[in-house]
Amino acid sequence: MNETQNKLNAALRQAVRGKLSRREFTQLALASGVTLAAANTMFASAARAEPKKGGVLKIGVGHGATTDSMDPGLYPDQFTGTALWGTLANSLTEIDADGNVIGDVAESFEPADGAKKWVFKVRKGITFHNGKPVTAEDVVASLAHHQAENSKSAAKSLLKEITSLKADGPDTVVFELTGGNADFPYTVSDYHMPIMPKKDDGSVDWESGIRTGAYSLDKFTPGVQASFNKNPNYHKEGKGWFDRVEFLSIKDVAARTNALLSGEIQYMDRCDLKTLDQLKQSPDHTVSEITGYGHYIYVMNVTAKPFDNPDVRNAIKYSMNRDDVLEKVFLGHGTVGNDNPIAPTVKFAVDPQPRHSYNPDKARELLKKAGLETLSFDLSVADAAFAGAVDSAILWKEHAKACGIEINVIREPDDGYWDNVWLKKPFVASYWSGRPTVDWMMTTAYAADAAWNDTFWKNPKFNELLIAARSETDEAKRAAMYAEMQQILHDDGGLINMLFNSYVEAHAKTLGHGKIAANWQLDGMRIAERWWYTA
Amino acid sequence: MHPVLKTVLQRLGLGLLTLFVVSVVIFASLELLPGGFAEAILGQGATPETVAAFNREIGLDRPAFVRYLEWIGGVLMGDFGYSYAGLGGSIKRSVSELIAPRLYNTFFLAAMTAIVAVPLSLLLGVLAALYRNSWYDRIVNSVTLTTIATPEFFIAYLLMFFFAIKNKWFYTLSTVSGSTDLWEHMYRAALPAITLTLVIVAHMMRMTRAALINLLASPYMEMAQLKGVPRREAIIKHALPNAWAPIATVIAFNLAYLVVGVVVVEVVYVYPGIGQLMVDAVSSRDMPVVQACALIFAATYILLNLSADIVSIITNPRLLHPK
Amino acid sequence: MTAQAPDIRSVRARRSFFENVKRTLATAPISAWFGMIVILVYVIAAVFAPLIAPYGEAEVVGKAYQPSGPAFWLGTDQIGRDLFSRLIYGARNTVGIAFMTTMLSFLIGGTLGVLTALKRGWLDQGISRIVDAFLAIPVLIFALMLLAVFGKSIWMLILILALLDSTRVFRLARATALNVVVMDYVEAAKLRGEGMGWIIFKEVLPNILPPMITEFGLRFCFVFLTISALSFLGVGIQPPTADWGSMVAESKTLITFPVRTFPYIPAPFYPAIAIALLTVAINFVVDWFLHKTSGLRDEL
Amino acid sequence: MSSEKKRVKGETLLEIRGLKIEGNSDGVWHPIVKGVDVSLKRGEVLGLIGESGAGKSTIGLAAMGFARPGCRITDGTIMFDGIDLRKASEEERRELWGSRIAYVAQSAAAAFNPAHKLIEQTVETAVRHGIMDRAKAEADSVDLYRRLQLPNPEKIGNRFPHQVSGGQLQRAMTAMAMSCRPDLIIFDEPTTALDVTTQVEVLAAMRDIVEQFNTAAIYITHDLAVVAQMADRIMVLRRGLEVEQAPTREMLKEPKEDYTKTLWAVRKLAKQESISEDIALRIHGVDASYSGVVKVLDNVTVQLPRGRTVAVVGESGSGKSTLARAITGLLPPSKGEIYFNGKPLPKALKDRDKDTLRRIQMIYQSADTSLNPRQTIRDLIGRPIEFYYGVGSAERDRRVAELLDAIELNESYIDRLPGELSGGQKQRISIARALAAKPDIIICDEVTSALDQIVQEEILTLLMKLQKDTNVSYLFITHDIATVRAISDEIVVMHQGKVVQQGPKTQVLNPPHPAYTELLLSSVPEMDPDWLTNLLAKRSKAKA
Repeated sequence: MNETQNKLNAALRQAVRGKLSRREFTQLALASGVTLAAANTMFASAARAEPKKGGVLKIGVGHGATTDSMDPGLYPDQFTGTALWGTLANSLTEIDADGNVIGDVAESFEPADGAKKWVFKVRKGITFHNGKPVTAEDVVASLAHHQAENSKSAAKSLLKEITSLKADGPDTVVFELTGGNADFPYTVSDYHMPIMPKKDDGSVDWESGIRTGAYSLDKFTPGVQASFNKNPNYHKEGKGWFDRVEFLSIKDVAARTNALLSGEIQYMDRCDLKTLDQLKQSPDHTVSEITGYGHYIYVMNVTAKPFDNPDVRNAIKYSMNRDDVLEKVFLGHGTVGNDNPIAPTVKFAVDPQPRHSYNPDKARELLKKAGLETLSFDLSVADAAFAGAVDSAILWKEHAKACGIEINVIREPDDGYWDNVWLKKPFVASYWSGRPTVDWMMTTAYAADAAWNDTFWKNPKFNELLIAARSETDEAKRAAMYAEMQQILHDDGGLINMLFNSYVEAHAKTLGHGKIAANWQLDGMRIAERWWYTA
Repeated sequence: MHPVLKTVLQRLGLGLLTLFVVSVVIFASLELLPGGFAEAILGQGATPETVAAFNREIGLDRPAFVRYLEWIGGVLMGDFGYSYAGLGGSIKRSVSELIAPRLYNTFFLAAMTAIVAVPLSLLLGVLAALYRNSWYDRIVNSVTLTTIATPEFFIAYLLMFFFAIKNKWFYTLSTVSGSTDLWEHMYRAALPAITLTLVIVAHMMRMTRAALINLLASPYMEMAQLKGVPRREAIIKHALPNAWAPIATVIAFNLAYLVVGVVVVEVVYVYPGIGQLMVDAVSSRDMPVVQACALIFAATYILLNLSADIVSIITNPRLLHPK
Repeated sequence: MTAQAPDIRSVRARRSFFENVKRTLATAPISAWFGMIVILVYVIAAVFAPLIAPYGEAEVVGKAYQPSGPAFWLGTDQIGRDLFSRLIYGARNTVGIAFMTTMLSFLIGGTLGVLTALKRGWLDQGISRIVDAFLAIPVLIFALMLLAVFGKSIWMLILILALLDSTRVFRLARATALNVVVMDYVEAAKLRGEGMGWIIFKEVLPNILPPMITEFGLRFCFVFLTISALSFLGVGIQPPTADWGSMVAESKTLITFPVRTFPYIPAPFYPAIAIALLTVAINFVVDWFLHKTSGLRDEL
Repeated sequence: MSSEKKRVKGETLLEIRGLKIEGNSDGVWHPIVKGVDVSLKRGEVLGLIGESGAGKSTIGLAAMGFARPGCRITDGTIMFDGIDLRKASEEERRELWGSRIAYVAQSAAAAFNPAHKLIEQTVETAVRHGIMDRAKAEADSVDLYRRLQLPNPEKIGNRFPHQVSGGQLQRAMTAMAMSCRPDLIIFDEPTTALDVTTQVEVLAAMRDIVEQFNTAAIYITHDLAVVAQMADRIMVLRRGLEVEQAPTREMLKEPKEDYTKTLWAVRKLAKQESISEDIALRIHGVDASYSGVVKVLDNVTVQLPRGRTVAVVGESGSGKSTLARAITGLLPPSKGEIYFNGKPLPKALKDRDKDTLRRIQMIYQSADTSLNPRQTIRDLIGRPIEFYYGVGSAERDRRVAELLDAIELNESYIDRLPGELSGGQKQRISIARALAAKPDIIICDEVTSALDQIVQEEILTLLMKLQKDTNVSYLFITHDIATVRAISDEIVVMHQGKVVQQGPKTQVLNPPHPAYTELLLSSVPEMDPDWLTNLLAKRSKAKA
């Protein structure tokens, strides 16, 4: 269905552009099992969805702090990400709505000798907001910014694998890597790495906010708002429709919802699932729901007792009724996880078997196998990990009882959760916003030497495969390797991937859009350039 | 004005002392807070080296008391230092410029509320004392009680629902910036102001009533009655002048509350006030900002109480004209 | 000789305690009655919560947000726990915690207040200065910090709120005590050579009780309003403990959605009403108490 | 020039018939006034006399058609100059109040609004009722101040109540009452709070002014001698009923009713003085001062023989109470020594051992402030016993019972609170509490001045009886000469912190006197209608 759906969408877009007649479209639609009526309405709404230039888009974002900085290395969340990257800037590459990497500032990119070397070509005629053309020098400076000795950048560890980074002529940048990495283009699509103008002293100018994006910075008040004006000579065709885009930091979800209802903003992220039904009934608003890469997990330290025993680990995996949690805590907004951190929409994702669904008998059996009658342990949670971490844990506690597992839920302070609990306590709630590639995800959190290996899981086979697959350019082989890795992690790993959360966001009906990307919230954080007003 | 002057100076002295204690207390509890600025900013993404880089830059690697002394020294020079955020970059954010607009907003809202709330509560209070146990009294009492009794944010949301969503008379968002003009600002701040008014009027009105009623029993009120002064005039002319002291105190208390206690309302209406700034700063461990906010809050509190004391002096002949 | 007492007095004197209570209650206005009954109900609910509540406190018994019906009188909450049961347990937690907190704060604040009023001098100065400092820091934010420092266990919450609150109690206790310590019977006790303990607890405290009790009522309300505010800001009483404040905060977004089908009342309203009702009730009783002790009559 | 001759009595001004008033104590209504008739002619002064609880003030206020909160007039008529005050509306009454009927309260200090200047409050009524414009009213008040012999009448109006003395305030209040030249003034114990010497002036001033304007007045007091000076006619009240009523002179000559006679009797009580050389307490050249500035005691030397009573007499501010504080150690003397049973007494309270503390006990003026209202009789009397003798509760209760018996109080009172006792009973309790310690010395600070005269007598007799039984010494601080006569063996007269005179009772009370003693003694009102007149005559002669 998903496949045809995409086809249909594509067709629709053509139809709307007039490249496809209404009849042709309808036939296509019927062919793919859609009723005539449905097809007509689809066409009609699509026609209505025809982009119009202009208008002001106001977006309410549930993040933003007074400490937010223009330094891309420090972008903590959606607010800075969407406003200061997705709206204002571009990286070398971009992940499109279907999860493929495509060029952005870079026109093209080529691997060499087993993906150990990558050559990026800077797009012709692309300029900064101040009119200055973008050169390879700027690109190098922008990325070097994160590599610097005393860099505080979150991307620093991402770029570790780069051994040399140099400009080869005005529009060519050459990367040399420690080992082959077929997915390197994905890496440089990260929102921490926008391309910024180089200063004369060789360092990069991140302060001024001069970038290459579809909109130029008007005003940025950390923790309050950021506003942007259209960039008339943007390098992408048919992107950036609005005259002006404003981001408001509205941390209180109720306030955010009210602002949307009262029409003071046209778009909000992170809807309150509790009130979604009411929201859906609002005549002039639409709720969009995308299951992204992000996943809510509980991770155990596999080096600590009793979690050092794989059977115990699996018993615990079987003791959670994920459907019930999804149903009750997340009111069905998300996709049940199967202890595999790779989202279904990611390339090479598989669904390992047997699925870890609620099964008290299996759990007890595994416990017995581990020589245990009952099991009792502390679970440290806080909603700082992910909204609903506490409720889910409490619900899980109930489920686990039936499996002879006594979970002692400890509510930790939100403040400093990531410093004092995560990676410290043996069993904690955690969250990964996900990564666009298997390699990236695994390298970040499950490789033996990963900085954030929050399960402390070191599986030799897994790590070999990881290295091997990285430089493997044969798609089929890679797929196989990745499949095996995911299986190993699923069977042996210390993570309980409860579910992939959906980005539940709401917007005014007057807004139009194409297929919504799944890699980040707010249409891959690039809503400002991808969406438009239909009326 | 001698006794007044004396008290003022005395209180100012004590005030400074208090400020000092406050700064120590705040600094200490900040030091105790789990995690530092770096961890707070980087969150899940914190790695030892980045954290180290941060701390080196901010100077958090030096002992606490050194940092405190430096800070207090700066304050004495009138320099509140720089926010940790943006340090190291070429654009430092000085605490004062960070706070100034927020403080303005907070005071704006406070003033707006006070202008309505204070006279209103006095009026209601006097009337309630006048017509004690009348229906008016009972109704005003119950209503104010209920407003006291309901969580602020609940009231806030209700108002929002009725006046901004059901009938779009006001904005749900009170986001204002330096560029918003006065009227716009007032309009945007209207709902928060109403909420706060509801919250504090209750308190002030009840205290006014109580203060007056306490005096009704005093012999000179009976005397006034026996001199043929009608009750209304008696209360206004004979009771009120003696009730100012307690009333002033409670007003001061509530005004202080308007400045320091409105975080919740700020959050609900997304009003960029200083309360939210401080909460943010606390959660991000931005010490200079927190300290500055705390001092401002403390100072406000002290000054308001001082003025309350002054009022009670100048309205009390015993203190104003000693024998 | 002993017949010297005028009638009124001897009449009163011959009355037994029980009769006194009965007479006092007889003179209570409706508002006070209302207040006392409400409080009584709450207390019963708090004490016998497990017996009254149809379901467990944190027990998940249904689907999320079921409307009220025979199964769930007030419907269910965001993860399908019975609202009615939570409300009842809420009485236990909210009221219990608030009560303990207030008690503690009065113990600390009251004792210190009286002590300083008696001793004066540097002790008075010192404590008063510190108290000033604490008063000058906004409760909410300070509580926020302290809770972050010491963790959010209920006991910490109680302790911290009690400490912050005791500063205000201290103020009042000291002020009222200052009027009592000048009384001859305190001087008499001093002349007798009594120790501080006796003077504080036997001579002074009993005599500043009326204003203190009044204040107790009010502070009690403030305490659980503070708790609910803290819960709103995400600290405060932690799930799954049912507490009205957090119950309102948890489902706050429901407040701003139109109440459609009549019998359905948005979840947050119940706890909010519960809080409001109790506060009003307490204040009614307190007002009456004040009125009695202040010796004012309605005829005035 | 004895008063009633020159007074023109007009037709009846006030006519009260069958007045009944009830008072509310926690929800129950009790009769306070049980049917009283009062009639008053223009220019006539009626004295209402009786003990507390007699309902005299209540009647006085009722004469204005006013009942205090918690009181209600249930029956009877109140006709003022043809107006039925009970039927009259709030407004009508308010029209009368201040303009035609004025009220002078007992404590001027409390009855003046602290927030306004005297002149403001004096002219208020006149201006309100539109009787004269402000300027005129102020001029008039100044005139009244002058007539009432207030010091610099032009200026005093601009002062605040707290800035003038009690006597002056009381006169200012009279001026306020007079401001509209009312037909009737109610004086409610106007001089009770004043020192005798001040009282004389105030009485004189008030009498003159009512005579000058020929105002009718109801003068309420518990002090016969005072009322004798003021009233043409006296009505004796008891428990809300009239006992008897007669022109002043008759009443003084031969009271008919026994109750009235008992009132007279109080004055007869007198102790047979006896001197002793066995000194229990010797205060030697003691100076004392608060916060080291004003000397409140100036080189005071007093001796207290064992088993005897030394009365310390003086007016407020004479330092007599400070003397007590010095002895008890609450205010350590800055100079001089205090010898107790021959040994020097540690100056400060904290330096004294339990036994010393036990041996010196104190009884206060007002039992209301000296008995903890929250403790039962058992605790109040029992505590010293436990504290000093460390006995068990059974033994304690036995002793308490004894003491109750000693103070002629029924054992059944043991579990009552002070609030449930009458003034006299309370004072007995404080005595018992002092005795409980088995002290050598009891300092009595104005112990009887807050009590009715009959009760005073009882207390004094009790004290004397106890002295016989226990041979305790009293240092008896008082301002009331009658009391001094009653119980003292020796007298110490104090004035402005100095001892003016000291010696055996007879010697001090009989001429020749030092000037101040003279003034003090002569100022004590006597049961003679002409006393005041004569005294003033004598004094003016002395001045001339």
